[in-house]
Amino acid sequence: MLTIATGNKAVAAAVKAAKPGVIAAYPITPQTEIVEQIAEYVTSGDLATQYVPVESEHSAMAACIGASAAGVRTFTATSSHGLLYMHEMVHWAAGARLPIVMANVNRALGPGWNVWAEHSDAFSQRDTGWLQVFVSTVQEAYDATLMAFRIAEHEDVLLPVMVNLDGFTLSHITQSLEAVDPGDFIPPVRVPHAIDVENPCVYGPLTGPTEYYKFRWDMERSMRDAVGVIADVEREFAERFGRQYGVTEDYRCEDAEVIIVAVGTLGKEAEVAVDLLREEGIAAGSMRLRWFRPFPKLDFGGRDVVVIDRDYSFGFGGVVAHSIRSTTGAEPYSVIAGLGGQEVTYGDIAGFVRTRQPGAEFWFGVNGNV
Amino acid sequence: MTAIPKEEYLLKCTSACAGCSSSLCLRYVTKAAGPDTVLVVPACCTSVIQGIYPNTAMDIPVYNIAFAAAAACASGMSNAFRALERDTNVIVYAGDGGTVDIGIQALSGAFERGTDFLYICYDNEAYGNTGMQRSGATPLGARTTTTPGGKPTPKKDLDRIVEAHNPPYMATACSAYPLDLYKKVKKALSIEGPKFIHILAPCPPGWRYSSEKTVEMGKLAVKTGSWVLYERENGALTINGPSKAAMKKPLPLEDYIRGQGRFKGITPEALEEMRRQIQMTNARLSREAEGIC
Amino acid sequence: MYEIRIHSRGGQGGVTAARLLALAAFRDGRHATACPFYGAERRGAPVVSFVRIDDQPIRVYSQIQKPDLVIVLDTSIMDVVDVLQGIKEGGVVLLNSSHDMDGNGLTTHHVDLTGIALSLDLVIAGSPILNTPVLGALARMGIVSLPAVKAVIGETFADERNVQAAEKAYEELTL
Amino acid sequence: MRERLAISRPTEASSGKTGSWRTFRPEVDREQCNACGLCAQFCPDGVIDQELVIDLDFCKGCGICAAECPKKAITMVREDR
Repeated sequence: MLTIATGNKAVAAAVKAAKPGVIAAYPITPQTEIVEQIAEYVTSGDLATQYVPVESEHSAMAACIGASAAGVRTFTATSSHGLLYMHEMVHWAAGARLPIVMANVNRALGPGWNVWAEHSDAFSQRDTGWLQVFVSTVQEAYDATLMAFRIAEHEDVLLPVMVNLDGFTLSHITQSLEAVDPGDFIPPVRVPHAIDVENPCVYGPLTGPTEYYKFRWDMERSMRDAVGVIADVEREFAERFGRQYGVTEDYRCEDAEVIIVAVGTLGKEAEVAVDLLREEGIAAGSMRLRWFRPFPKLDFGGRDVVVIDRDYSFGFGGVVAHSIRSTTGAEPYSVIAGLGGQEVTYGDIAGFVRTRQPGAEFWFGVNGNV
Repeated sequence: MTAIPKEEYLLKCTSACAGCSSSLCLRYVTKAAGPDTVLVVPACCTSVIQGIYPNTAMDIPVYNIAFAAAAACASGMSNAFRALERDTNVIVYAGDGGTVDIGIQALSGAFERGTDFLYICYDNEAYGNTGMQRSGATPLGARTTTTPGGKPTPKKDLDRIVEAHNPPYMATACSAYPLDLYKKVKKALSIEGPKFIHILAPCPPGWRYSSEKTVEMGKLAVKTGSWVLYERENGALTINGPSKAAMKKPLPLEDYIRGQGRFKGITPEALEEMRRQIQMTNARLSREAEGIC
Repeated sequence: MYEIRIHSRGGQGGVTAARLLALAAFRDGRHATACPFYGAERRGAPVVSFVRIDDQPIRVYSQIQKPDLVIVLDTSIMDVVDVLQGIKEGGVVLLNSSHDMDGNGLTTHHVDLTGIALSLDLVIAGSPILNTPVLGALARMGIVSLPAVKAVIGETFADERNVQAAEKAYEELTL
Repeated sequence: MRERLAISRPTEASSGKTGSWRTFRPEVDREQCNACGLCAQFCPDGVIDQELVIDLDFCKGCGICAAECPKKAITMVREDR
């Protein structure tokens, strides 16, 4: 069914289609609309789920862990400080190998209070063992949320998946949305290690130094296997519903001399900058990074790379720029832009490309840096 | 006498300390709950008591979870079992630190939401698992590794906090009265909604007494009125037998305090204050039980 | 791409107007994006929302710098906000007012949306409803079609007076 | 299926033969015993069976049984291994 929705409502609609058994969530700006919309679905009877209105994000994830361990499909949503407050349980969910799906509406961190888009919240969870995907349109928010359940619950993965969408810039904008009937694309969930009272086990007991690392290795093994599972699920989704995604969304890259890498809505805005640059005779392309964990194998073939990071690792640099540097050997021009919702237009992005200095770092809007 | 099932869900043998009252309580809690039960256990002595991977002494499912998260995890689990149309008992089995301190927010949330589960706090009045640091449940004057001069403030009144949530059933218990505990767990599990049982669990290494005195210590706590056994069903209070007797004629508080190394060197002022608080609590509960309040 | 900026005060329905407009454009078979400029939304404070309409999918998420059309739902805002900032040469202004303004070379239209709302008693919590009549005015201006506007309002609001308000604004708009 | 996370299975002697922890061993005087069962009731580790036989492979020697026996039928004697 074709309709319009905000990014938040698209996530909620995908969750409704996936029919989780338990949803536990706590409201936080700008994610609130997801929680509200799910509460509407539950009240109206459109979604038969156990809705747990928890008292904190730590408890939201803990409740999802308890529910997933009992063998049902689970979902939660959060943002920013909420995500950081649940950090302990974010690790726990992955270590417990539970296929929980979470929407994270990317938002900056205080102080000062800032409710606008930034990716630092999600990137601060990058070592938890969660798969992370970043979306850029209302439709993609829907599609990625639906696919997240398939990917997380795949027997070769059994790791939780975080679907990231930019706060306000995507969570609150209205675009068209085609909701689908997932049918058997989303089969009933099967958690192979779900609690079975007939076969009592102790989950997560004390585990000594001679055993512990084996379970960590198994997480990494599954993260590696997830690469293929993601590709398969996205391929199947394209066959069934007609929309194809990948680890990156590449735009006019084939003959490009310089490639812009950005995440989320800035990645879409970069496509407009590419068109602008092409009109000027600059052979630009853009590669919007979708999957951040597992981090994809990228190849820039020796071309210039301009990375826009809507995040920062203090004392180190832009997280995406450094990830690309360490995995590809490229020396990107690292632009730090869009922090806390800082306005970045396609014109600005085109400017970054025109004045690029490979290997250098540039904070957009800050005088006298580089 | 209540027929206690022969089945043991705590296999021989746990890695609990000799004379551990938490082990004793676990035996009766699991006997009362039966095999269609999941214990949700946050970091506490019971994390260790279960045994080390890949073996365990627990013969019912146990879900270990982070310190602050037990009530919330149990909440989601209980909802999941309801979604699956199963009435598996979900029981949190948590220590005092994980309940009165770091876990109290999750506890409060789960009770406010009306979660169908039983929360059991076994209270040895300190962080036993990490070597006896003070918790909010440590009593006034007790020495712990973080209150080497004796705790300057009294024990947090957890029961009145839980009571403020108006659960359909709550009770206190003591490891020295295992049959009473068994009955209370049975009753709690027969009621829908959030239930709470607070067990006083004397701890030989923590309280510094020799292990054979675990039962005696619990009985003294009750007989001196330091610990009152009661049940509260839909708010209505019933004082249980041993405590009724203690209210009429309590043993001297010193009988309970003297045998515990943790109270060695307690000041007369602290002892007086403790006595005053015990009298206040007993008077309050007894007035309420008689309908005068 | 046609870019529209809507000025209003918190509670006057500017954000909803943007969504309804996007929905109507979508009904007309076009692509549209509506986004509120999200601040600390407080009743009475000046707020801005944006609508982009195009025949191609819209990839721009930044704020509208050079609007083709500026809609002013509350002309008292013009004392504190430069509503014409960045407007394109040959741009259009739509005012909620019973009289015109000096457009300084811009095309201006006006319609008394507040009067229309009050005449139909379309008032919620003390505020006249402006977001449905404004769609009628926009239909008259050819931004979206009148059938799309009526369909969108009819699906969104149970109260038929909302459709009537849009029709009335369609008729009363002074071009 | 792969090993995915630490899951323990119920096993007797999961913590080894804890009988080796003992310093004192309970000895029951069957003449004195009136089979009231309090020793079994209060045993934290459940090592005293229905016939009130103490499983010395696992008894940690805490002495609660001796302390609680109303007939004083159990004495704790020093282990002499």
